[in-house]
Amino acid sequence: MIALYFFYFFAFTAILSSFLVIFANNPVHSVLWLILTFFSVAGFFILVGAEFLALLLMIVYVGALAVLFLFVVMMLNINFAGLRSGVAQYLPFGILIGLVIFIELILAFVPWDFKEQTINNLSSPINLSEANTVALGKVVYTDYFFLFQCAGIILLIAMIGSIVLTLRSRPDVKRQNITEQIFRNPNSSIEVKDINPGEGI
Amino acid sequence: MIIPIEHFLIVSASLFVIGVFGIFLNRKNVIIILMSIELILASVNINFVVFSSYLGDLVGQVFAMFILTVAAAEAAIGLAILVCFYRLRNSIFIEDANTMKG
Amino acid sequence: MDYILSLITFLPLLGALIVGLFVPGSDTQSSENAKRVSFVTSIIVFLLSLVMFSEFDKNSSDFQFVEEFLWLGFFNYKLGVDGISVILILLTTGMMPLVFLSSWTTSKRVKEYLISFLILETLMVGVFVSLDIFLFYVFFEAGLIPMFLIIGIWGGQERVFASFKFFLYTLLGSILMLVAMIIMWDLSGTTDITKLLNYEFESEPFYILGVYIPSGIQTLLWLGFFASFAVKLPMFPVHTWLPDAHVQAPTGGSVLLAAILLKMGGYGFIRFSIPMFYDASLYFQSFIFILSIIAIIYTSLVALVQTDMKKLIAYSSVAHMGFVTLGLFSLNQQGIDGAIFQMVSHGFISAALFLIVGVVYERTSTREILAFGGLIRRMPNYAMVFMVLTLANVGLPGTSGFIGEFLSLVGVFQVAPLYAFFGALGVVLSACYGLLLYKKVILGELIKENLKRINDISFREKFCLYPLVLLIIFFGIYPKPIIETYSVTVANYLQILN
Amino acid sequence: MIEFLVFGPLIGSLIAGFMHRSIGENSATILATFIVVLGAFISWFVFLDIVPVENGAIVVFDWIISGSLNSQWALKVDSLVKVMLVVVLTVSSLVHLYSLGYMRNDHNWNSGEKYKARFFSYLSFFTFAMLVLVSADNLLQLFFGWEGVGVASYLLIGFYFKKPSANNAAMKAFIVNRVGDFGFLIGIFLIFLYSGTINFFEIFSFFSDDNQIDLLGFKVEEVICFFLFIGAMGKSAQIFLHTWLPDAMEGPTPVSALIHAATMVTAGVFLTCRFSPLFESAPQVSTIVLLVGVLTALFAATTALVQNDIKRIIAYSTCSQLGYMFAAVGAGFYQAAMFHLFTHAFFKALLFLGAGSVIHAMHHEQDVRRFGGLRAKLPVTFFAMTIGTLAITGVGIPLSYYVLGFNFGLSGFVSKDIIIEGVFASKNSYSYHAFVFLIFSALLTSFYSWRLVFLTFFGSFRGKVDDFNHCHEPEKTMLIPLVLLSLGAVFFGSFFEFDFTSAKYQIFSDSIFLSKENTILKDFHYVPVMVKLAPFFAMLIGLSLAIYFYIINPNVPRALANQQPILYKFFLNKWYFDELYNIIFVGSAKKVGNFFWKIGDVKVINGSIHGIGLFIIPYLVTVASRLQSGFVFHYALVMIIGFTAIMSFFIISFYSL
Amino acid sequence: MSENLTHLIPELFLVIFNLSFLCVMLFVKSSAILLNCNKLAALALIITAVLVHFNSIEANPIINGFYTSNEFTAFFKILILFLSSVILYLSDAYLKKNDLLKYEFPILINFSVFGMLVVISSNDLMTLYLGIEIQSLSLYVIAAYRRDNLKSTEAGLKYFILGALSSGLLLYGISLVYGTTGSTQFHTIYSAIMYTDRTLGLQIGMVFLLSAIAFKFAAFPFHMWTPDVYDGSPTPVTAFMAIVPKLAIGAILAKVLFDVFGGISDKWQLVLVFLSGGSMIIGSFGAIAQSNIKRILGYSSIGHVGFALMGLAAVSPEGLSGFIIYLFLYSIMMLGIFAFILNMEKDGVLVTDIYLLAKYSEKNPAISFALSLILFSLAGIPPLAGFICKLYVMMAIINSGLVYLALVGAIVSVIGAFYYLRIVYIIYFSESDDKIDANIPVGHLFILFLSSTAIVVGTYNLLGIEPLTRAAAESLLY
Repeated sequence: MIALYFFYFFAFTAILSSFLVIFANNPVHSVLWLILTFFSVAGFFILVGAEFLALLLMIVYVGALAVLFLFVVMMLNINFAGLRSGVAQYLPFGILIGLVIFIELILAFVPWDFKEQTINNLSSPINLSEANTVALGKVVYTDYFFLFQCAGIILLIAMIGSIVLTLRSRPDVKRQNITEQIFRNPNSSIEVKDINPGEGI
Repeated sequence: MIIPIEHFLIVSASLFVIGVFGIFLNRKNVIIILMSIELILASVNINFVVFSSYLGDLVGQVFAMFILTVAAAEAAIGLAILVCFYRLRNSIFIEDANTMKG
Repeated sequence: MDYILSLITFLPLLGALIVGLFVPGSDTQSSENAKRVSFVTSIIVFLLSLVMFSEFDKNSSDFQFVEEFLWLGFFNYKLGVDGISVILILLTTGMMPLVFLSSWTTSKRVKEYLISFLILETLMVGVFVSLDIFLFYVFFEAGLIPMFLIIGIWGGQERVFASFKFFLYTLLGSILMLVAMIIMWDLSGTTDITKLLNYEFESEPFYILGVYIPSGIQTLLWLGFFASFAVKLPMFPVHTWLPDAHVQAPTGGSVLLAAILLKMGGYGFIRFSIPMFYDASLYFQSFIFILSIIAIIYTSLVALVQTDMKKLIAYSSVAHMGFVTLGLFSLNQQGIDGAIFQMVSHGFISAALFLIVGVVYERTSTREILAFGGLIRRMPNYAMVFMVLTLANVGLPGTSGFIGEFLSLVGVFQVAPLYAFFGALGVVLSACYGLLLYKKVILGELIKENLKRINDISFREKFCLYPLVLLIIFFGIYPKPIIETYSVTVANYLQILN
Repeated sequence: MIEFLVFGPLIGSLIAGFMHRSIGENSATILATFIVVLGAFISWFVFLDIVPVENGAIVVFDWIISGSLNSQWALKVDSLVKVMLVVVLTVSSLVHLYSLGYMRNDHNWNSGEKYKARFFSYLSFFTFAMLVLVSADNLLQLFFGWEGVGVASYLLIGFYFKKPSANNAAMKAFIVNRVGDFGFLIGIFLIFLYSGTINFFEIFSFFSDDNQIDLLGFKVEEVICFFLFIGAMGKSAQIFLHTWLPDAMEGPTPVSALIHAATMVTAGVFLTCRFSPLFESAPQVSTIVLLVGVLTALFAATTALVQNDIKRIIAYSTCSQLGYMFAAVGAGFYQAAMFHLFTHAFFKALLFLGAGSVIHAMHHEQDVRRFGGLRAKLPVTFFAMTIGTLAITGVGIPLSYYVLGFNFGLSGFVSKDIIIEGVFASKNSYSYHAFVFLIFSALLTSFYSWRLVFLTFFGSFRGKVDDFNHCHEPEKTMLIPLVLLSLGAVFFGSFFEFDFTSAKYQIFSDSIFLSKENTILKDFHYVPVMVKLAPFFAMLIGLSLAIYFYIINPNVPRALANQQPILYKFFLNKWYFDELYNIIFVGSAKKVGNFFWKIGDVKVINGSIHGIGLFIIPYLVTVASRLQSGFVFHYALVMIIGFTAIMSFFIISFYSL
Repeated sequence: MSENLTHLIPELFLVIFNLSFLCVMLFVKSSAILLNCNKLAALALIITAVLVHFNSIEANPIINGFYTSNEFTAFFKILILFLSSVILYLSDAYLKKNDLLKYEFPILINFSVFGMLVVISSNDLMTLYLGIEIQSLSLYVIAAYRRDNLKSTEAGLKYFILGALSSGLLLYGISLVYGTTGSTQFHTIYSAIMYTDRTLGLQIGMVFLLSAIAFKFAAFPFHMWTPDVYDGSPTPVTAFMAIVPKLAIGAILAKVLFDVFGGISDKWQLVLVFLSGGSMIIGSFGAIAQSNIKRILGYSSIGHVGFALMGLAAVSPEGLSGFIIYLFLYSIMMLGIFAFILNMEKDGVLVTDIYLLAKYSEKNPAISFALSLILFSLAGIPPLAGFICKLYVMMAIINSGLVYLALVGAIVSVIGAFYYLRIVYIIYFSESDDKIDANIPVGHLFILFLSSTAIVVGTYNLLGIEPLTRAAAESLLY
């Protein structure tokens, strides 16, 4: 029963905060609301017994992603006061569309019936005697090794991509090239000029 | 399971719809859109994890894990493009991204 | 002899390749050479088709010289001719040398010009020899490209508009035909024309979205084909591309357009619509008659008030093609015989008329009727040729123009006297615009300064025009060689259908 | 033999047309003339049975063979053909001869321009076409000749192609004839439709069975004859389709003599006679023919009264005489029609050639008001014209038939009186009215014919003095035909009356069919004496009026014209037919054509297609590019809408199942 | 396990090459190597193609059911690898001119290709998702590759946002399918559909899934990004995006439809009809107003996608093989066009305005002719290959009784013909003096002519791919 209360609590927070994500005027606030949403979602995960994912969500999303967002928001140094607020003129229409999707999804979900035969399809049934993290670890590094590698590649691409797009080599910035400094010799660096008095260079 | 699965699905649907709203309803800045996408992915994650748990199958959770990974990568690239855009346009308003149309 | 049809079809393409690849340079000399190559090619093709014609058995209604190769599986490369197509092939191959001769003075992008025409010849012949619906379609449609370029590059002032109009009109028509063809293939499981001719398409009426479709699927297929052929022929009210295209096209283009391309529509009707969808053809008979009558009277009246020579002749073409549709859909021996004859004869006459216009256009750069007058003083031979052609166009007995019109009308009269009655009015109207044109251009005092030094037709032009004139008269007096070529085929069709 | 007669002129035409450059203009023209003259002699031999020719058809080669439609080039020989051969070839040869002189120095051409050979080529071609027409053994060939003479006529009327009036007249002739041809074509179609053949022999044998086929509430023969008659009207310039004939006088005068008086215009009469078997079973149409003939005779005569162009007067006279012939046909008296055709050919050709001679002498002045007193200067011409006038007005000894067994008089007297009598005697309900009108027309004929002679040859000269002084008789080649024709005009009537109209021995028994009820060949002899006398008195009245008006008191005509301006104008303007037609057909055709073009083609058809092409499609294009606004949120919205639509479809179809 | 790995040799080779290439290039200073990095990468792709060719065909799923390797995948993989190597080669000159030649470009392209290989081979929705992400993330980056250019960045931004939305849809759909069937593996879902046929969740999941794939495929109404992204991206990237991902996505679309949702083809057929008809219409109407050749090709690709989808909507082996043939010939034609566009220059600046092609035919008749052939072929004028493939799909769709879709296609192709003709018109008829200067490298010319020859020769035997496509189609249909 208590689970149900928790569920309602998390559900309420999640929906409210996600609303505020998109309607907050200040992007910083939005990010903070997003973090709250993720917390609530993590709450759901714990409710259904996926502790590892709940923690992962905290660590990855809140620890990395949200911070990244904040970082960018700060870095771009946008004048938030001047932010043109306001939603589209077609807000009613948009809301209508949203409602339609929502209602239709509910119509599709309720009642959600699992077929009996479905159980035969499961490729990695949960063994309740095993801890969630252990169980995940067991499959991810064995059955899913290929996908795991693919995920790695995705991260690599993200890295390369970010670098390609944002790294700027600035020719006007002076850099210290130690090797060059060390290998300097007088012959190449010093030129002796013979100057007659009173003439200047 | 004491909580009917439909409850979770409805919450996930709400998050999804709100995420979609965030993309097409707001005209503020692109960062909000990126966050909306995160909302959508979160709703998907809820679905996966809930299904996984209710089916008694780990696949959903593994999938959710991959989604988290990809979400991070996506956010990184999205922000990178955004930064590029900002550097050129000095703005991150969605309405300003309209040099090409017609 | 086995592959003579392929040879006739693709030899011009070879000629085009030779012109394109092996006639170097772009100076006058090389374009002269290119012209010679094309001319010789077309002559060889013509001779070959004469050989083929001499071997052709007129007493058989079967397809002859059939050759078949597997192509893409569901449709094959299959060629063959019967009495109807052989005569049109002769018309096509015979017309090409004249076209090349008539464009001997072209100086703009000569090689491309010649190549376009040679490719066009391949495609036109291909239309008449194909025995596979998709192959037919390929040739039928591909002809648009060279013609589009011919009008667009070598045309007159408004050529862009005209070429687009031509292209899009015909494309729209024929793409609907493609859909119909695919349905035919779907229903019958074959694309072979010989087999389709013996396949009976359902004619049970049914409803589509509450609309009653008499004669069922036949009606729909018939309409698909009609869309294409009506535009090509052209029939009222989709004829308006023709005057524009004609006016803008260079002389050679006009000649081919009038002599051959329009005939594809008529050929299509007799090859597909009538034998394959006989019930639907019967159902639409009156519809076609009405359109044809309108075409005859309406366009004749429009021709009467034209100020541009080519436009006048173009409109007169529409009117004359009205007789073709009248005859074809009379669905009896005389009508169809007459219609086919009319196609051939109109091929001669309109080609020659466009050549005639080309002659003065070359000399004065104008086609305005009012810019001329009294040409007979300086150009007696021209005037004579023009006279014969005018009379032939008017449908005077003794010229080939009469026989087609007469037979068509006789055919129609047997099934629908009233329509024939109105169709015969065209006889009066054609006299009006034909003679009016002649009077304004040829007769009268020679007043215009720029015409006072105009020269009569040259030897080359005579070489183009005289054969046509002679043929027009010869077949007007002795049409038997043409009629007997296809009459067995037509009789056979009608026997099967009835 | 017959082949030579028919194709000889064609060869002559080709020689004159294409070989004059190599053999010289003169020799070409003489060669062409020679061939026709030779043909004329042979035709007389054939006609008079000196050279016997079997009746029947000579097949030359196939023409159109399509299914059951079968027509050959064939030369038919029977009495009708023989008569026509004589008429055509004789007049043609004389005209050829005449033209040798007449066309020698034509003022319409500059020196150095070659025109003679062309002229002779056309003339010979015409002769050929006319012969094909008369010798046709099927409808199609007849139609070929029919159109062929039309073309020749077109070419010859427009021979002076520098003159716009000539060109217009030529065109008019062709087009009006085409209207008639349209009717003719329909007739052919009908015949083929019902009888399944176009061969004369087969047609007549088909219709000889009393089939009683009904078409539109009439007997089919009626309908066929009606349309054939329309054709005949066109060619023979009957009222409503006559307007081209006066204008056709734009052609050189020999042409008028040959084509527009003697031969081509009689083709319609020939046609109706040829189709006597059908006309005999079409009484209603016969009545129409009769009425049209009478009306034409009257109309043309009234118009001729006030014309001033010498050729036009004769042209209207021709028109009027053709009316007589049709009246005869309508009365069922085909023989009389053919007889009048025969005699008329000679005296009318004579009149035209005489007029040509006058015109030639007067340097192409054609207005009779500028003539006068030419009697002394042109004695032979005067003599010939007077003979012609005497013939056409019908001078002869009335009632001589009772005495001599034949009518004694000039040819016109014989043939015209027979027609008038025949019309009176016919069983047609309108015969009495027709008779009265024809007599009245005869009166007018006499008046205007004499008017012409008096104005030209009597009184004092009214033109330029120079012209009068230079005026002289033409050369011999022109006078010989006049003399020969005069002989024909004088004698042929009495001479051939028996052959043409004798109830028992008439030569047409093999070609003209009379139904059993039609006893006109006997009846016409038994008309009241007054009827026989009436034309003669009408002639006398006309003659005396003309003498009074133009010799005794020359001021009367003008006074009369001033007194009756409306009637005068009405006649002078030819009953306003041209004006009416201009408004109804020419003007409206152009208007309708323009309407179809500018409104129909350009606005409606192009407009609607371009409307799609240039309005609707661009509109959709604009919509498409509007949608592509450049804003991401719009794109997302479109995506979501599309997605929602698909999803809604699934939800709805799921729940509605 | 090792057995499994042998099936992955091509993919592994590509990845390993990429990684080592990345590492090596970090330290390479030699400009000779840097300048040829594209060609090196292209070479790697070709080697991969060869490896794919010699790799064994396996009828059953491999690597724990995540992966397949059969005729179908081999066909598409080889095609993709070859085409991408050609595009890498073609883009060389452009990148050099615009000072964009960095080794990251070929690496990103190659990763994207790797993603496509994974997509094509995937037999699991998870693999599918990851593969799509690999290729898409690379594409997002290279779309914005000209980071000093606003249009390019904007294109990247738009593409990214909408792409992320579509992956959201994809995931949501996958989650629903997973929730109903309990599995993410294709063959399991396929058999599970037999008893979950009427489940709305599954149908909605399918709609989500198809929408997302349709987005990647640029089908109406998920096409909105196409013109803008094609327009904004650097031309080589446009070339790549217009050709290669289409094949991969097409392949996976076919696979998803037949291998996953084969049991409810009556359901998705309607969706495809909608997508196909809409795409054809939008594709032809949208292009008319454009004068930028890249945008025109963007719209044109939408239209062609519509036609290709017609083949799938037929739900028949013929349709599937028509679909494959269509994609194949489309990519050949596009390759030829892009070989030309990559060299459209005026005063040394790359341009995309078609009006600058005025009178090009007088300057260079041979190239104009080849180009016009391709354009006519794209318009579907017989006898060129573009017509043959249209004929294939139309025959298939009519065979399936959907005549109205064929009619829509027929009418729309007339409207579509207009804008192809317009380019021909400018090349041949236009009198304007505004002309481009074109110094086309020999290699590019070779590819242009090869492409135009292919579409002519292709009419004879479809370049011999018909049996291959049939084999591919059969392997897909079990």
